[in-house]
Amino acid sequence: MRLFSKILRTGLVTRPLAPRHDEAIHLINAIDARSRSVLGRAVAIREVDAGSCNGCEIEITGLAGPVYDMERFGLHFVASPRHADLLLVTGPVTVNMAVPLRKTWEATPDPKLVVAVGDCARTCGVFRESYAVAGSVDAIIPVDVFVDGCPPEPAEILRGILVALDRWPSRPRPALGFEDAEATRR
Amino acid sequence: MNAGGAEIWLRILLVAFPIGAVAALVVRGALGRAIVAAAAAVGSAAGFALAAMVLGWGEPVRGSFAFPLAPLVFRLDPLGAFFLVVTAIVGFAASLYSFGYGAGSPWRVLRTTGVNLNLLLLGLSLQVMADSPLTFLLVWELMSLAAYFLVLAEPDEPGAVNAATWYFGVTHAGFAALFAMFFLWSGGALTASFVELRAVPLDGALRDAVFLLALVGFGTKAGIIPLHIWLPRAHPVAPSHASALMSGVVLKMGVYGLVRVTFDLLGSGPAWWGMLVLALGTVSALLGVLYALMQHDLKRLLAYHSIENIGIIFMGLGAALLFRTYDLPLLSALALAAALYHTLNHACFKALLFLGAGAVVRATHTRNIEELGGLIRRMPRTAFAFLIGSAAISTLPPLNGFASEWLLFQSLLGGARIPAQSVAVLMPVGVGLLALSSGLAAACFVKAFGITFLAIPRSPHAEAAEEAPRSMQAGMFLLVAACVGLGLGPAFVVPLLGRLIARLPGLEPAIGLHAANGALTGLPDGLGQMSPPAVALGLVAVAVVVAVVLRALAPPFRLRRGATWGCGRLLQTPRMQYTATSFAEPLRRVFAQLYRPTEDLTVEVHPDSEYFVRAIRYESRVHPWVERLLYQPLLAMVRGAGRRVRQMQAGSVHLYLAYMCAALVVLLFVARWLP
Amino acid sequence: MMAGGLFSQLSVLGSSLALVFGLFVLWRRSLGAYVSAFAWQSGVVAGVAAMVAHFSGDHALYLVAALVFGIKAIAIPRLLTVMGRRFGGDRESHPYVNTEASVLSAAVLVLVAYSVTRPVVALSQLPTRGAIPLAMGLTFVSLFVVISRKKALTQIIGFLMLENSIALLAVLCTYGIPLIVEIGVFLDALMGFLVMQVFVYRIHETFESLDVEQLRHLKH
Amino acid sequence: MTSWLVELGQSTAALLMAPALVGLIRWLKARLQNRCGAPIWQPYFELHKLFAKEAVVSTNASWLFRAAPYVVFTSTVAITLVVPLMLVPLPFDGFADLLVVVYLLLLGTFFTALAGLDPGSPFGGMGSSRGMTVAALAEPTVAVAIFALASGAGSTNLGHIASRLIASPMAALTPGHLLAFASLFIVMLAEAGRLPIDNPATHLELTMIHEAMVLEYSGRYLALVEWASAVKLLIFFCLLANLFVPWGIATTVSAPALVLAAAALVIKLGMLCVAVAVLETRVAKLRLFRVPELLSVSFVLALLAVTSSFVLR
Repeated sequence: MRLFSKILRTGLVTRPLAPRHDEAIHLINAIDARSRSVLGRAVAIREVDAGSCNGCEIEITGLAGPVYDMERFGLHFVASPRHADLLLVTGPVTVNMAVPLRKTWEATPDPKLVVAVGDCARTCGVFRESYAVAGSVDAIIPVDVFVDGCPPEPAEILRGILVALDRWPSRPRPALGFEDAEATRR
Repeated sequence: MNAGGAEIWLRILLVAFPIGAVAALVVRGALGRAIVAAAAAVGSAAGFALAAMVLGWGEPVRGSFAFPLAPLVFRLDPLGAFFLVVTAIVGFAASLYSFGYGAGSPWRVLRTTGVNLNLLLLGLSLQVMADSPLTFLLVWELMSLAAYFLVLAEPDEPGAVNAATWYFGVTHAGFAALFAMFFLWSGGALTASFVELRAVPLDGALRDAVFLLALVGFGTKAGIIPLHIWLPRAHPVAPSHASALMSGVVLKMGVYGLVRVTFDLLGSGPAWWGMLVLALGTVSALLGVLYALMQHDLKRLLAYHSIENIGIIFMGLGAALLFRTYDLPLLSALALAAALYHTLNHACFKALLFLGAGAVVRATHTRNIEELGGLIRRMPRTAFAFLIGSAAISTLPPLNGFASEWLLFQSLLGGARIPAQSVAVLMPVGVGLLALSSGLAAACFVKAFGITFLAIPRSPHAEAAEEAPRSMQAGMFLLVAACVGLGLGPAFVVPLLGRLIARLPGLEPAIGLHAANGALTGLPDGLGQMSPPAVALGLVAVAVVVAVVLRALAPPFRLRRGATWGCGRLLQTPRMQYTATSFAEPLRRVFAQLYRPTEDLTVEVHPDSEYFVRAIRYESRVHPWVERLLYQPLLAMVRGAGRRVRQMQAGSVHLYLAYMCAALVVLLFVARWLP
Repeated sequence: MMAGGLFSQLSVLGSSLALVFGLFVLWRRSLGAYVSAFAWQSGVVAGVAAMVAHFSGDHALYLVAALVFGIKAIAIPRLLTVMGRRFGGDRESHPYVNTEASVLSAAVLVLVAYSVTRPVVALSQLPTRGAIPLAMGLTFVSLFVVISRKKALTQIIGFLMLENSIALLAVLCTYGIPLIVEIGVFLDALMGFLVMQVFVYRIHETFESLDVEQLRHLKH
Repeated sequence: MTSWLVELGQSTAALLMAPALVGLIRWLKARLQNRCGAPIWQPYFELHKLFAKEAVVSTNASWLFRAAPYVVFTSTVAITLVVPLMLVPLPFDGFADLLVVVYLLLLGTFFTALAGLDPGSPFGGMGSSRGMTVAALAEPTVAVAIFALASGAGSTNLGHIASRLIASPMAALTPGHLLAFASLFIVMLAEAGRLPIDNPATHLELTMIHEAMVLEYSGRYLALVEWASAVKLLIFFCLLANLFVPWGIATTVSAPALVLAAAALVIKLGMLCVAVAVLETRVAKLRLFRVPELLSVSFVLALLAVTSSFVLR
């Protein structure tokens, strides 16, 4: 009983994102439109932690929470790459995770996208040249979009997902003011 | 014999089986196998024809033979003919199967199997025709001995001798009970025909004694708990087509005997008869399937399932007895029809499963399902047949297991009409436990089929498996057809059963068990209606519509083969698959109080540090404690008695003469004092 | 007749609910759930008493209903909650009989109750007779709670439910025993409860736990 | 003839409506978590996407793995032909009764479990084992609840049970009926894989039941399996709604009656969705080995339902 009265008192906390991200709000509306046309407005995400410090994971957890609520855009996490459309990879790829990451990518049915989250995923960050690190994510599997930040904010991650959907081969790329992932790839 | 057509079939039956038995002794090689199989098949076919004629006429056929000591009297009435159909279907399939199955077996095994297969079929066919206690008991003994030698056919098989000894002991205990029953009943006149027996007036206590002896005698043959001890031991070690016959038909002779005695000859009894049979049936159904779940020996698993299904049949019989006591003849007929129908269905699918298991064992040389796997690729036809059998025994519509359990449910649901409320209250419990056992059976067969046939082979044996020869496939697919046919055709079978049940005293209204338009509509006193052909048709129609719609509307379908998803694990080996033990683990935990498993865990650690584990050994066993509880004291008693008797064996001739003298005196006294 | 039908249906419904709350105690493990189950059950018993009062016209029963509601549905649960808070959330994690077996035994007990109350039900002409087996079943189930549970507080709940079931039986079988007896029984129950409360304090002080199994150590 | 059309029409409608039910529960749960949530029609987008995607099948898997989704989907959809949705009696009523429905559902579970074992992944095996355990333990409750319904209505056929209750609407409030409803509600949670027995949204393999069995499916196969489980949920909801509270169902084929029936059905399903969503917000998933306890409670409830009002009148 107490639980439900609290729910009622709290009300809806999902908000349009903070004002300083008004480009992100714009983006989110764009995600809605674009993911609908590309993947039928339902994108299943499989998160792969390829060796991250879990900082990015904490931010990713925020995606599903009430504030960012990615479910309203038809994005949701799934338990198996077989069910997924998009791989969300974090961290520098450790030696032990290189093969599993590759296998995950292979297990995902086409069409599929890869979004690498965090600085480590692109540059290996402070773990660079560690004996345990095999390389950045794109050394192992083809990456569509990198999301920078250590860790990136949930809104940034959403932006990355949008760019990825945008990079869908069958669609002409609309001119948006975001950096092209292909160009930033090492 | 009073009808020309029937006589011909009977003669063929009586000639074919002995020819097969003799041929097995004389002719070696493929020709020998062919003759044995052909003789058994011809005999079974003749049996089927004979039974069909009797069922068609609805009138019994009579016959008798001069026999050195006493006349043997035979009479095949529709009830017997129904069981003859059971024998004939399974016998025919098993004979076909035996031709391919025997290839490669040593001559010694082939000889024993061939002789006794034919003798067993002869015994089974005659059993249902026996019309006097003497004939009945003699044929019973023939059947039991043939089955005993079949259990012993491969004596090198581990446990075979032990199993055969158990079988021999228990079946003769049952025989003793039957002998005592007929002796008490007929007052020693064992040659009296069953018709005369029916007229013998019995007072209350004697009737109860006769009933109890019949229950013990036929119960041991049928293998109901707690008289089942021999069954899970004997069935796995026999050659598979013999197991099929034993599980499919020999057990059913216990059912036949009980139906014959309690429904046909003895007449209505007090309520506790039905309660007792119903309770035994429920316990057998539940414990049978629970112990089956814990088995990893494919054939032993099937054997425990036979206990379960016999339990279900006994539930039907018990309910029928109960309804008859409370003067609800239509419900009683419905329950009896369900029991008889399930008898036929169980014979078909259990024989099918045993034949499939035999094909697996023959191809892989192991009965342990933990060593199997992936056979669906190597033995696709066997796998398909086994799948149908599994679905049928798991009571999935529209196969035959469902048809008969549906009838049984219908009759038990009618239990609310029993006027005695303290009895009526128990009916929902029975319904619940019946449903539980069918659900557990489905779980068990997901395990049996899934671990045996699906995924990756777990051993080199399974990797090297090859498809069974054509004759074996023919035997299996015949039974597949029977399972499907019987599942779709209750509207044909039920009126037939109604007609034969209506001949039993007190159940005349059963003639009203009818069906309309292929559906079990308006079963008198039944609560519901359904039509298996319509269900099957509905499924097919929906499947067609789905296929058409998908083809028309769905985008083109692309398929890619990839490695199994194992969370990105580097290596996927057969050892990482779920095993049968782990599959059954949740249920073992749920029913832990019943199983009382013994567990043994040893952890071997590195000598330098206890944190580095070198090996973990976990062992868990489930012993049917019911068996231990009941039979260990009995065995101890028998051994003790044996020891005491041995003391009498001093080896002195004089002592033996003295014993004889004493025995004579005692006998004379007894003769003097008896009227 | 319609009123009679409704009366008997409502009484069966009330007793079924009381029984279901009794089963709750066998199923759940935390004291909070026990207390609320007991409170709801007492509320239902009070409701049944009030309903019987309404249909039979015996207005004394209203008073009984009010007493049941006041004492058992409000006061005692409060006290129990306070006690539970004081002694910490001692969960009934390992009863003598595990949960599935307890629940199924309860089913058996209810069936037994049906067969033992058959003569009473057959004799009775009251519209409430259909509910008598259920109330009797509740008696058995409460006894089973007392027998099979280890924690003192659970046993107290079992005892209180037993008391509830007896009140229910009295109301259903005879439309209530004389008011004075009823009040006496209440006081008795209240006294018993207070005495038990004192014992619970003592047990807790001695063993630092409310596990009644510890009492075995007193022998030595 | 028109009733045949209504029959086929309502089955098609049920088939098409089922994903919305899942969507509605998800939306309600999102609102209870103070989230905006996905729109109710989100499951349709997901199904549409899955049908367009490629399917990856394990190299270990046999034809059974590829056939199972069709078997599961077909058997589940076939059930909608006999479940009373808007109209009783239906022309197909006499062809299948409640027992057939229950065992057709078991047929689906059986093949899902086999498909879980087929690719040889440990998760699939685990899911199959648990799924079959839960299915087997739920079976007695269903049977006894059927006993309660059948002895109350004198038939196991769904249309008959509903018509009987429409004829005497107050009978829906008897204690036996309410207890049977409660027990079947618990079974519905178990069979449809809802909390507290199974979490449909879990990502942790070790806590899965149904999800673990279908972990290997992708593309069209996954779409069929997911759709079938939505239809299964709808079937259970309709059984709960229309066998226990059949108010509003049309008994004659006429437009106003059918519209009323459709509205009543939508309202009843919506209420059940609210109940499930509220429950799923309130409770946590039970440990696997506490599930049998819950199912034994439901069995006892069903038994009480039978004894309290049907056997002893």
